[in-house]
Amino acid sequence: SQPSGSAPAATGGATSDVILASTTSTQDSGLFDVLIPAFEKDNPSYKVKVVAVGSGAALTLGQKKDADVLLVHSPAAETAFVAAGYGTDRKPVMYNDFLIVGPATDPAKVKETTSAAAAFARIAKQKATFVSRGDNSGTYTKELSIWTSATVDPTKTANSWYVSTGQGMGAVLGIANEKLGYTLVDRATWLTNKDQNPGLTVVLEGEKKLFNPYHVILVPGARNAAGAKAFEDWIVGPAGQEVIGEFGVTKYGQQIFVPNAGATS
Amino acid sequence: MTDRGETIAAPAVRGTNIKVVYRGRAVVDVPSIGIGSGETYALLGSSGAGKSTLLRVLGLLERPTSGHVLLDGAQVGVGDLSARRRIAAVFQKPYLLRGTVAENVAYGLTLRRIGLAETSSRVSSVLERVGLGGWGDRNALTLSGGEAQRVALARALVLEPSFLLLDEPLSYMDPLLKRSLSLRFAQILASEHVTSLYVTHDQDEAATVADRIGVMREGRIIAEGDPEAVLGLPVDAWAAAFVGMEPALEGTVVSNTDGLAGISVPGAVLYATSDFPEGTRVLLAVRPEDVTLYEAGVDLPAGSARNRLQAVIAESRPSGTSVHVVVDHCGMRIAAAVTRASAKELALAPGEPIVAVFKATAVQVRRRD
Amino acid sequence: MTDRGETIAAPAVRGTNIKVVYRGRAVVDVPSIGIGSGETYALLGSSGAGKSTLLRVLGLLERPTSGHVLLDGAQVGVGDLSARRRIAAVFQKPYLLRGTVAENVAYGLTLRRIGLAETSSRVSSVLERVGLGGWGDRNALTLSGGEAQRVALARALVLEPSFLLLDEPLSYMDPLLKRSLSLRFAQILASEHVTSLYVTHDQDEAATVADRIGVMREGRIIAEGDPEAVLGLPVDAWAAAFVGMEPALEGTVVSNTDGLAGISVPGAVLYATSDFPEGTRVLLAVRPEDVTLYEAGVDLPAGSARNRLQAVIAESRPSGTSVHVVVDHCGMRIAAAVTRASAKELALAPGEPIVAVFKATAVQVRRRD
Amino acid sequence: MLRVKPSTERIKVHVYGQAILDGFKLILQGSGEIWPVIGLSLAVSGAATLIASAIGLPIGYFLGISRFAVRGTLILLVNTAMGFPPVVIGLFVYMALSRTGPLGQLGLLFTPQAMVIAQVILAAPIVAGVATAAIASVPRDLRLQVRALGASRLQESLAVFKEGRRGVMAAVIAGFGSVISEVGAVSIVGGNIQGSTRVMTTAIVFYVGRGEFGLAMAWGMVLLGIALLATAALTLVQQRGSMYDR
Amino acid sequence: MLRVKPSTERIKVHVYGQAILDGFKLILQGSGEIWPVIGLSLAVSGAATLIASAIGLPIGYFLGISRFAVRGTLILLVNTAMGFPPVVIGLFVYMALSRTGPLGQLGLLFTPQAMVIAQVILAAPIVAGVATAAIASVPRDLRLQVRALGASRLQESLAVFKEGRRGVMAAVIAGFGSVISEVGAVSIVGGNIQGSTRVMTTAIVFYVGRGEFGLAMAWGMVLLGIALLATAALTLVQQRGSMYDR
Ligand SMILES: Nc1ncnc2c1ncn2[C@@H]1O[C@H](COP(=O)(O)OP(=O)(O)OP(=O)(O)O)[C@@H](O)[C@H]1O
Ligand SMILES: Nc1ncnc2c1ncn2[C@@H]1O[C@H](COP(=O)(O)OP(=O)(O)OP(=O)(O)O)[C@@H](O)[C@H]1O
Ligand SMILES: [Mg+2]
Ligand SMILES: [Mg+2]
Repeated sequence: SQPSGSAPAATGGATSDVILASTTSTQDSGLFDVLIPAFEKDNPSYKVKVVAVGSGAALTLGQKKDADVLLVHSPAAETAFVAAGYGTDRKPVMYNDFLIVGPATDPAKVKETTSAAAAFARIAKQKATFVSRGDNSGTYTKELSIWTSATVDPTKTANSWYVSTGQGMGAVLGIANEKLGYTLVDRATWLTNKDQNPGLTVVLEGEKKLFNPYHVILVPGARNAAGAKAFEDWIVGPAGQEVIGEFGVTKYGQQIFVPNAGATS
Repeated sequence: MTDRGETIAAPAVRGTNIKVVYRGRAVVDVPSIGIGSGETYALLGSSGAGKSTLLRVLGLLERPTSGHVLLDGAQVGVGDLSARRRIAAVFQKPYLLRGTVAENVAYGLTLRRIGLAETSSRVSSVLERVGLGGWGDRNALTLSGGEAQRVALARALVLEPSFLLLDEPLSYMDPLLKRSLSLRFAQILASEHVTSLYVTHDQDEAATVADRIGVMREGRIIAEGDPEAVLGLPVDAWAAAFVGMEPALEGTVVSNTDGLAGISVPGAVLYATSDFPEGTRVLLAVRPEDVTLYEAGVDLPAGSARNRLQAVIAESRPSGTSVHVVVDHCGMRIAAAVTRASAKELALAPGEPIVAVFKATAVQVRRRD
Repeated sequence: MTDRGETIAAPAVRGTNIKVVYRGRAVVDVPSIGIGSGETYALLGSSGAGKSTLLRVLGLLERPTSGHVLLDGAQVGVGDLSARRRIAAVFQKPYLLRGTVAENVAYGLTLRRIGLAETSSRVSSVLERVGLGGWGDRNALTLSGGEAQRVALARALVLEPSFLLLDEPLSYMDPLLKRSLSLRFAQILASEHVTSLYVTHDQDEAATVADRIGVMREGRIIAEGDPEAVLGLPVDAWAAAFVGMEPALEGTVVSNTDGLAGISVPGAVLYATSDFPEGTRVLLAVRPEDVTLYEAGVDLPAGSARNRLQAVIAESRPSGTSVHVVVDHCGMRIAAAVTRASAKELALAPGEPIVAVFKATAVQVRRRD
Repeated sequence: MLRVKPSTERIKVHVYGQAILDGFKLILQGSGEIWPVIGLSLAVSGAATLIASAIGLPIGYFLGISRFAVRGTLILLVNTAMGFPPVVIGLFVYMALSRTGPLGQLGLLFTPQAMVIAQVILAAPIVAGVATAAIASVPRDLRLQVRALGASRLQESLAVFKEGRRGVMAAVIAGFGSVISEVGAVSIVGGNIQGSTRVMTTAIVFYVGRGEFGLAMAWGMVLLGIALLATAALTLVQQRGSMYDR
Repeated sequence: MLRVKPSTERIKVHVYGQAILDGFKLILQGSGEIWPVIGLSLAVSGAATLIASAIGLPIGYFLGISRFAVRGTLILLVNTAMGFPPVVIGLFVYMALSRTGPLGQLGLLFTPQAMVIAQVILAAPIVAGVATAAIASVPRDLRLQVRALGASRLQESLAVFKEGRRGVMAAVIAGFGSVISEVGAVSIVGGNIQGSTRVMTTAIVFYVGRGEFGLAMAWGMVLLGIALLATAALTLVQQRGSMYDR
């Protein structure tokens, strides 16, 4: 059901803008190219404007109330954000998963491992090149948590094998491809960037630790709170969930995001 | 110093207590200068005397360190656009704007929003006047020195200003142009009642165009008056050298018959047309071109050349197409300009005897205090 | 045209078939010009005649459209640094570089890697010579017109070039400086054996410094020869007007006694010092400054002024400090320069009778073909 | 290192061509977003260049002609501002325009106006800095001459601009060049919102982020082409009448 | 809209100060990465400016003095190149230096050298474009005059550069300003790798990406300070002897 399909904010059929701050990986995957038109078709009084930045920056936009609604994937930062009162109504939307990719030759023999922690430990032990996002992205947060489980602190010692770039996922894949290194990547970005990086191949996937959940969060006191609420309601509702579930199946032959509204976060 | 500027009823342009100081040096220091309405005032002076600086000040182009400029009695300044629009100046180094000759000449008219038709007719007529008829479409930056200077001239003349400032406007001109343009200037300036300040190094030019002449040295106007007086009777030794003469002689009027004064000078009595009564102490001088030299003992004509001095040659040096000879009579020095041809015939060795002849009308006289 | 350039043994500088074409107009078209070693060649000519352009070509500063320049017999071009380093030029408009006066003067020496000590001593001595001793530290861009021109001069002189090009170097100078500098030039150029090309508009200056004079008009050299011949006997009506004379007279030698030739002209016989034998058809002229005018019927002295013509005034006009009078004797026109003072005494109304007197030595004669 | 044979080289170079070609195909098939994006780029950069010139040229004029004592310091400031990082400018503008910032009420964040503001701040010092040098190189004699012919202050400044036209236009061109190609500031304050604040440069970065280098390069070529046309127009003004050069 | 009281305004403005202050604290406490990053920034941008000047100034000289027919076209190209988007330059250099690119064997990608290469390509047209205008505004009379005093071609060009010093230095300053503040190209070819290719601008973008705006602005201030010092040095050269202005 879309209870707030006709928002009070929209007067006399005019549209009002809803600023959605999201992560670059979501935008780069192309999901918004189908998701937003679908939302706007169902809610003609709103126009969604996507500002795609790193998860950290997206949260900051929310904190400064420059965004009305957030769609991010950085669970630990998100809970802190909500706890600090910057966000409300955090709801799961969808998930996909992370993959570990690396050179086809797989010098650290990561393919022989079955867990992400074991894989990272092996990379560290072999001093195989690992390219890190190094930013505040959800991916980086995930990477750090894996290093913690592997009981390795790659940032501490001056490791020449650990390349911290502070760049977007696409760029990081490029660097890994060039430097014949490993990296952690979300499935959506991997699928869209695979062809550009022929030197890389998936060396580990499907482990529970690599689960990558996305949540929608409302910004209290937002400029367009009604529109934000309408968007949240729609994306966790059946219409939004259906679009997410079907996205990418025709193009990549596989589901890229798995809708999971209603799951416990 | 003949300060006739003071006595002119209402000078159209007037500077009072003008002082310009650059780096502690007073480059111009002129207590008073006035140019009468319609008058052409020529400014002569040595290089670096401050002529161009004074011209810029009077043209409202530079604020003097102190002093005021008055135009038709009203005090004006560099910010005074309407006053400035009645003035036009031609500088020493012609600075032409990028563009054609016609664009350059039309520039001032365009500033004044004169219509296109009038502009183009005025431009072509003034170009004609400076001898550049039909040159309108030429690139102004490829002109020769003299051509450029004429364009600069045309650019100011076309504005028909009521006060015209000319800084050595003919310095790059050939003699024919110099002659025809300076005559034309004299005409234009007189007939169109233009008040003008004319800086030049050329005495002939000054004599042709000027109603009054001022001589500048080291920032000061050291002599001022009508052309014949200034060029004929220098105020001091420097001014004498500057106009190519020997310093003035000192004498006393001893007789005066119907305006022909006899003036006693060391060893002789000279005659001059003057109204000074007997007993007046005077300064007198005669221009070298007015002095003729004859061989000693020659049979002189009975003509009107009253003054005949038996003298000896003191020095002689070639000076362009003529020879400058200084003769000495009892310590009294008089310069004569003789042609090269005559010089060849006369014995001009120092010490040789000679007769110097000049007319009473050629002698300039002034009261000495 | 007296083409003495052709006959000089080995001109230090030589241009052959020099043609410069701008936009289809031949601005310079000189089949041959040569300047002998150590000679000073003065170039006179009307504004826009092509003097500066020819100077740039001979100074290896501009490639002519066609033609060659030879320095000491060897063909040289604009790319020839060592040849260029033997030449120095002073342009019409002094272009000073940013910096002090001393930096400007030292510039050419620095280019030649002359040591600091020598540079500074040469710089201060040349500044002294142009009357700017002690001005080394002044900002070159705030100089007056004449000061700037002297710095430009010093900048070239300090290089002690073997070929010196001067384009109206004294145009901004006051008469005192003009006189002293042109004399100094004549000295320096003669004593230091500098070959030089001297462009000027001033006949006196040309006469003072030049060994030879060329007159340019519309790209061509229309007259060339020693100063007295060129300035005393113009080749055509234009050249006559240019040097302030009437066109030359045509006559025939009717007698010759010991170098004193009697030449018959319409209505009279004139005398000239000349070796042309009886029967020679000649052109003759006399400079206005060499002609004296007397009232008709005056008792003339017995002196050496052989030529006495009964004439009438044709025209008279003031020309600077003198008056230019043209007299007519049987359709034969002769110009005379009289002082203003004399002019006042003489009746100069057109048609009035007058006596024109000039010496045989003042008459320039040339064979007419 | 020298194993590579020429033929291989050729193939490698060929990679560019193919990628760009593919990119162009995609643009043309593409969402039809091409014209709005180009239009916005030109509108934003054009407006910013205009405003920056309106601010920078007078500053350049006064710094160029003046001789007062603090002039050196001011020129230093302008020159320094030429090295102002666009990202930092973007941040400042963002913070000013943020709803919690001093100008939050204006609601300009993530709009083309915000991008213009950031680009003006970016370009004005460049225009001013280069123009200062251009104006200072116009001889004082020119100003004296036009004043002597009756030019008012304004007419005098116009004459100076005309005489220094080349340098002044170089200033405008440099300003335009810096904004049309800039991405850091516009992406922060504009947000690179599709159909609203996406310009050519942010589109390029977007495609680079997606790893679609061919598309990025194709957009790069489009940007270059557009910049070429715009600069050609400016250069024409700059070179007009260069037959009259001193 | 007018609800906001002055006091609130002040508080809002205050936000900047606090954020920057916090940022500085963080930088100073921070990983000690500050000096290497500053050093690398200066080294890369300095080297790039030097090389770009070595390329751009001679080009500017020849375009500035020449009168040949294709000159207009060449100036147009240079001016257009001034608007070359850094990101596109970065991409091209990236593809050239990529393992599969024509210069892959050199192994320069993600090294400071690669950043210098990209910045040179970026800055050289800016230097050349501004210098062209500066050189063209030097009157031909100067060249004639120094030649008449015996200057060789080289000495002549030095005199022209000296006379056009202001504009020429403005060109160098504009070039330096464009590279020291540039981020798009250096991040693509350098990779913003910590301890290896991270420079001030990429650090700023990095912190912006993390949402740490205070830290980013603090870095921005550091960059400004550094740029100020470097520009001050260049401006000093530019203004030296300006007492001798025409
Ligand atoms: N800005 C300045 N700073 C210092 N001195 C200056 C400045 N401008 C002019 N002067 C000096 O003032 C003096 C007078 O200069 P001005 O140009 O008025 O001379 P001038 O009489 O026109 O000389 P000239 O006949 O040579 O042109 C000169 O000695 C000149 O060097
Ligand atoms: N680049 C050019 N394009 C077209 N015409 C030119 C160019 N340069 C010079 N001229 C013309 O060539 C002619 C000769 O110029 P030049 O400077 O040699 O004259 P000049 O004899 O030195 O005259 P002046 O005594 O006035 O200085 C002039 O009519 C001038 O306008
Ligand atoms: Mg002067
Ligand atoms: Mg000339």
